Amino acid sequence: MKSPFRAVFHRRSTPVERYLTLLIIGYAILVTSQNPRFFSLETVFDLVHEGAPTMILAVGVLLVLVSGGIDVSFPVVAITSAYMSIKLMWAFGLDTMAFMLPVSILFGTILGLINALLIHFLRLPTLIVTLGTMAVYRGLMAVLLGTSQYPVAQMPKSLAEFGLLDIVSVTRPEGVYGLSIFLPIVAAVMALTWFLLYHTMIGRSVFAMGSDPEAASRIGVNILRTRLFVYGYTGALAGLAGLIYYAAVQNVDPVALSGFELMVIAAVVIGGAKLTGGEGTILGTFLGVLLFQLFQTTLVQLGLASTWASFFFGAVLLASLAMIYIRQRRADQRNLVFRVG
Amino acid sequence: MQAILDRFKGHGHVSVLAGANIVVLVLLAIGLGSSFFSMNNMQSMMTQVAEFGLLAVAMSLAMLTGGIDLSIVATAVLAGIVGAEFLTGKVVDLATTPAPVVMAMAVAAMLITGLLCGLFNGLLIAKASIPPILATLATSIFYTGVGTVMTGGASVPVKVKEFFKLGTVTVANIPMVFLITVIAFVVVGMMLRWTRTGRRIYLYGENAIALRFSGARHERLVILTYAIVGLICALAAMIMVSRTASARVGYGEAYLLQAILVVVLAGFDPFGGRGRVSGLALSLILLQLLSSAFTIMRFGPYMKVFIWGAMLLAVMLVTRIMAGFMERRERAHVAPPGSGGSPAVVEAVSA
Amino acid sequence: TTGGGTPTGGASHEGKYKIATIPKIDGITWFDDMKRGVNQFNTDFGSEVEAWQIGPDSEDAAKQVQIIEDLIAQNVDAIVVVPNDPLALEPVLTKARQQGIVVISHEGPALADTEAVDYDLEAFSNDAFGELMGRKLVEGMGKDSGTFVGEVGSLTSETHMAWYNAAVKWLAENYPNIKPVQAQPYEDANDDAKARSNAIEILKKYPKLDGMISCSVSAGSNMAQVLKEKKIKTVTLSQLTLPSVGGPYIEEGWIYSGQAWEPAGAGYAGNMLALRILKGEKIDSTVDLKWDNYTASKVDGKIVIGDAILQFQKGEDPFDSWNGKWPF
Amino acid sequence: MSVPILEARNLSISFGGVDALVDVDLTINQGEIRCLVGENGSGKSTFVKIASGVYRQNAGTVAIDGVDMPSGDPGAAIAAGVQVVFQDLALFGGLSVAENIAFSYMLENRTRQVSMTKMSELAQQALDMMEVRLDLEAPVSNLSMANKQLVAIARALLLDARLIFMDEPTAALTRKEVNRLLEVVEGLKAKGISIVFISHKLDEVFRIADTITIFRDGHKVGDFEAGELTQSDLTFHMTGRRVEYPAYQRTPRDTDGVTPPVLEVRELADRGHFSDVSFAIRPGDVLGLTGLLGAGRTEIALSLFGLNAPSHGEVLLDGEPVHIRTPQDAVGRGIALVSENRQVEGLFMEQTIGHNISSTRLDTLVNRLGILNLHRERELAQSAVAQMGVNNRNIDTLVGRLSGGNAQKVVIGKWILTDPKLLILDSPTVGIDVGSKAEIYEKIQQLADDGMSILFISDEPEEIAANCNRIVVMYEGAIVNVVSEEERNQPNFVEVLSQMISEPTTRVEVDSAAQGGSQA
Ligand SMILES: Nc1ncnc2c1ncn2[C@@H]1O[C@H](COP(=O)(O)OP(=O)(O)OP(=O)(O)O)[C@@H](O)[C@H]1O
Ligand SMILES: Nc1ncnc2c1ncn2[C@@H]1O[C@H](COP(=O)(O)OP(=O)(O)OP(=O)(O)O)[C@@H](O)[C@H]1O
Ligand SMILES: [Mg+2]
Ligand SMILES: [Mg+2]
Repeated sequence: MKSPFRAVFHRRSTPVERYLTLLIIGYAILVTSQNPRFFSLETVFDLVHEGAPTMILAVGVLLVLVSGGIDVSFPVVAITSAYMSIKLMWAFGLDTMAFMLPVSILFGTILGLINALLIHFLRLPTLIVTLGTMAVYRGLMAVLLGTSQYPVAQMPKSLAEFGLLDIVSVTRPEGVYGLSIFLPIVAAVMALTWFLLYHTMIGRSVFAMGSDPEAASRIGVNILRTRLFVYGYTGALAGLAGLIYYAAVQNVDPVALSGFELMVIAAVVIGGAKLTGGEGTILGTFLGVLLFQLFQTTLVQLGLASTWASFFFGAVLLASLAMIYIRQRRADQRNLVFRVG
Repeated sequence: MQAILDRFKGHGHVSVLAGANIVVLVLLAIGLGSSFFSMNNMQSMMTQVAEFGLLAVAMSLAMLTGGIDLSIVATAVLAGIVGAEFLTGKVVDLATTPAPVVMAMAVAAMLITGLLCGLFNGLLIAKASIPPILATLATSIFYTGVGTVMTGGASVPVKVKEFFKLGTVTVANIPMVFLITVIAFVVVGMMLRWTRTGRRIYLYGENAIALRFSGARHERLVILTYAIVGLICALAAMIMVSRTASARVGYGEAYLLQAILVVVLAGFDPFGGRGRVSGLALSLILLQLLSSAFTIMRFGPYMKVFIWGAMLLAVMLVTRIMAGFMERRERAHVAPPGSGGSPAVVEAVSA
Repeated sequence: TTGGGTPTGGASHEGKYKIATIPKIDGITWFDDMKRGVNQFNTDFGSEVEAWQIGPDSEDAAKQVQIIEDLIAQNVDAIVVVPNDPLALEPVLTKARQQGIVVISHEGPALADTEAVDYDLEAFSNDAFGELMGRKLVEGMGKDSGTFVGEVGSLTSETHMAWYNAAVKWLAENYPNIKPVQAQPYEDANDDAKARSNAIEILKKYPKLDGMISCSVSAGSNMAQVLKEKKIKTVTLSQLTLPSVGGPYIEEGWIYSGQAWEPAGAGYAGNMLALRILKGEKIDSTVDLKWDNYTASKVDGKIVIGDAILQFQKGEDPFDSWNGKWPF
Repeated sequence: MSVPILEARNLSISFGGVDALVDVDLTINQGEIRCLVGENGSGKSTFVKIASGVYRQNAGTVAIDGVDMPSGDPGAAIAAGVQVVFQDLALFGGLSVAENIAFSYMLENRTRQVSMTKMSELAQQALDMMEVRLDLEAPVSNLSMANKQLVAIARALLLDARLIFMDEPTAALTRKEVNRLLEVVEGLKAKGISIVFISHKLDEVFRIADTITIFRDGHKVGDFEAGELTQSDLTFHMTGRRVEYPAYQRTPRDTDGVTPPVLEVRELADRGHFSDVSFAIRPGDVLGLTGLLGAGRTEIALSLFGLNAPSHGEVLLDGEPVHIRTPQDAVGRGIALVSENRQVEGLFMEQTIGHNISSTRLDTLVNRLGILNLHRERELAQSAVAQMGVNNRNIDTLVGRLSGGNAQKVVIGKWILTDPKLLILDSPTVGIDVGSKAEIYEKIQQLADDGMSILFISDEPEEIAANCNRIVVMYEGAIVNVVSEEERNQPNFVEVLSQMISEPTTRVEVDSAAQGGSQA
């Protein structure tokens, strides 16, 4: 008999997915026991709105990890592209998402493509290359465009309104809770990425390149093109996430999200993506981000100061990593695979 | 010819850095004049380079093994916090305990904390086979978490005045903290060059599998290396605490990426096995010269960020091009057919 | 009373006095406005001083320490600094003073007890600022019983806690039935994302909340934003805010009262104070720092206190006269 | 005559110090089966990789259908109808069998949208061509060597390739599987497809080749019609001399039968790798361990070296039962392993010869403080280099610059320095020139004569026959044949041994080479 999971996803669930699901359920029960109001539709709605930018960024990170790389420049790409699109919007006086969204995505794509080209031709660890581009993008933008912040009153009207757009809303005595427009966007991003990764040749090439770049290139996978796709697509997602982030927090801050890169990578890694490439699932990524988001936002409900967030998140990350890699280590020992590092 | 090329491969980067230093010094002498070379400014630069230099050398050790340590700053901060707990009188009564005793306890506490953090990293990497970048990413979040929980995010003030003398005291006009860093560099440099452990670190970085097949305790080596990294971070913590008379989560976060930058700039191979402490020292000096000059020239902070990033990319680009050039040189150099002057007697016959 | 510093400059100084101002971070609205004050000062006193502002790109005390080290080496005459972590700067500032540099801190009253500064400049009395927050909360709630929540940047932020405690004390004395929901205020680390998630969680945890006193800019504006999104009109906000951030919420009625001080003024006054000390002028019990509301700053030990509280609410000046053209 | 499908002119390439190909011209015609033969490391695989665009040659051109191909562009070669079954297969372990087979096809056909069903159909179609059944959904990493080989071939078949390179496709296959594969190859030829077939098994070569091209040390020796050559001619051209390796004869010792053997292995087993393995090695023995690729020989070596904990059985050293848990244990007990993969497991390519040699001896080169005695280190390295006859006596040369043979001498040298009781050599002459080979044999035999015990793993019958006084033949993790010293001295033994290896399931009688009952 097929498990319900299998019936929906057409594959077996990974151990990491199972363990994360249990962890999240356990944590939700714990929080609910402290504050029954946690177990509500509002919580879900809030999570959607707050977690949307992180989720989109995480999908991009997943793609990079699957391809066997690591990118730390994406938050800067996100913010830079979004900020740039807003500046341009003012220059042209077109206060509409229909202008900003494509422009931001386009800028993100371009910055991502630059990453890809440098990675390809410098033949250096992706971490080092993106560390360099991160500094260059950030510095260049600040020098060229300035670092003025635009709080809600000064930020583009359409962007501010977009952040508050709901597809449905429920009115409770305590207030109105809306299901943000971000939900279909995030869902679309996840679906599109899933489709690209599993049902197109370029997506399969990403897996192939991640699991063995040498073999992939020998059978004719165009490594440069695959890299351009990976980093370009990740950049596009970053451009999208940047605008959504501004819309969500209702504040345009050109130095926001600095230091966020390692957190997002951590969330994706918790979800079972391997640094060695070729492995990682969208569901796992989703669960990792969900857990991250829960720790960020619900410690208050447990009566714990928010100072515990890093502690818990770090501990879960360690446990996750230990689980994934000790398993791998055992398998390697069994199969007599000797690995570096 | 081949030997010269080989030598250049080993030392080339160091000579390029030395050249860059000289050029920058000359430019600064012309541009900023004697004020830049005043005793005051020299001391200031030495003081500044001290704590960051230690973090950089810690990072370089991790990179020599082909790994990376993203937790250096978190480790230093945690060690600093633990030490500061002593110096603030939380653990021992300052009124009844003589200051030197408190200071000794604090320093010991820092070193032990650093060592434990490093050991834990090493265990995760060696015994759980977690890639260094992920293991130390996780522990950096975790150590920061521990520090935050311990202090509630607050600054822990140092109440033992003698301790922060360390940060300002000079010996023959040279800041004490700088001397500590120089000693650390010399010790690490000698360890890498003259000791079995140092040799093995290079071998491990070059080819961990071959080292394992050579019968070396490769896992113990990794643990040892990261423990040393943790210990050096604890030294940095000591300097940090003495210079700021306090310890706090979030201090020096920017050092992490800077440390990676300076180590790569110094010619350390991110894949491991290559790099020299002398190169690292030159690279640090270069960065400090520029950094101080930028402050004097009143460059905004983002301009600096941009220049650092551009420098990193440029150095990598140049290295890449040089490597390509070398490859072509090698190919042009045609080796004699066969395996060379083998003394074996082979009756070669033509087909 | 006099400050602890011995003026080193005096009339015999050659060339212009070099005064550097170091903000917590470069490039944000608040410190851009402070830069306006510094530049204004540079223009006004251009004949005798060279004043500029230089700051780090993130709120990291380590970076401020480095910049100060460089400035010391460069022999500036005075340093005006808004410390990220006053304690962490104490040694390097002490060193600066030992080399004869005049040091003025802003928003770092703790440093006034040390050898690290000549004076600490405060825009106003923290007690008064906190009391005003409490008073405005009651006014906005329009009743004399209820609950409120507090939020600060961090529990260790000296000024935030001083305001908050003053407000709580004033409320306890005058309106004992208006109570905080918990003894300690929330913390947001001055981070918008954190402040926002706090706001959401607070509303979930205390559905019957009547008011909020926020001492960090992020806390107040994000609460206002969340109230607006959820259309909750029963929570009165009395808080620290900047007109550019909180202005629209005040106009729309989500924030009842905002308080602040003008960063440009603090920058100007800090530089002025440094210049007076450099010129060897004696600092008496009051001092004129040549900017509105600092013309008769009180000197209390090593703390110089202006009278520069800005309070804004709808229907009153200066808020109405700004009319959407927020100065900072 | 029509335009040849492939025409290579003046191809040259070198890696570091090694000239892998020198000025090679080669022409392959439509519908022919061309066999490339040559010793290990003579450049066959390198030729394949250049022709298929994987490597960029230093000089020379490759033309397909008379059109020059861009150098280093595998895509272009594939588009021109060139397919390769690589020696190391180049499969994706994590992906399914179906996807591995269908991948190139979909790339080639510029499929955009991937459907799992379509993929399975394609894969099945390819497997049907070979009449093979495999679980299409299983990840390739779970397959046996032979099955992986089949997947790689199926992948090439699926693309209506016009020229297929097969680089040692039969190395891991049994005679039965080989036969089926050769039928497939002949079927392809019948369809007009050209095949370049690389194999060390000369009987296969003679069976299917139209033309045979011989390589030696990166040079092409010549093209020969299959009919015009005998086996011994072929060997002669490959090696450049009549191979008459002096056969190793062990001198009987007084201690024989008195003291226990240096190494004794009793019923050693390791789940999934080998089972019920027993043998003994006395001082002066060179025990040959042979069999097809994947027979489990390397696993045994790793178990003896502390890198693969056996699940069952006993290992005795000098009669004492021991548990060897780590390589340190092994080295401490006097065991040395010259491992199979020289570049990955044996050498630090970017380090000097000196540092490579001393890597096994660092513990004895330090004082109590852990400080290295650099002078002593140099002396040791120098002596090892001299002893092994490494051509480059400068111990400051980077190992990566040495040729394969000299690099291997460095590896053996670093182990001989530790003065082991038991020396395990896993395929020590793969990829090295004849000269070095002879020298290494000589060294091995001399060491054995001096009383060292040696376990010699190889799949080359000539080499095993010449160097080992006793031989164990394995297949799929079990011992299928044990050859005693007397049996080995029979004439014709090399052929008998080849047969034992390639027909492991058949009992081979040594004297008559007649077939007996088949084994389970
Ligand atoms: N990528 C590489 N880097 C360095 N050296 C290489 C590389 N590829 C091949 N070589 C060297 O080139 C020479 C020829 O190797 P090649 O693999 O072509 O031989 P072969 O004839 O296929 O041998 P075999 O029968 O063992 O497969 C060998 O000395 C080998 O070590
Ligand atoms: N029946 C099998 N099922 C799964 N994997 C197998 C099987 N037989 C062999 N393998 C794997 O195939 C690989 C090749 O085997 P290995 O090289 O270790 O054998 P060997 O006898 O040493 O042969 P050689 O040294 O010639 O390669 C190993 O990783 C082994 O685990
Ligand atoms: Mg080959
Ligand atoms: Mg093997």
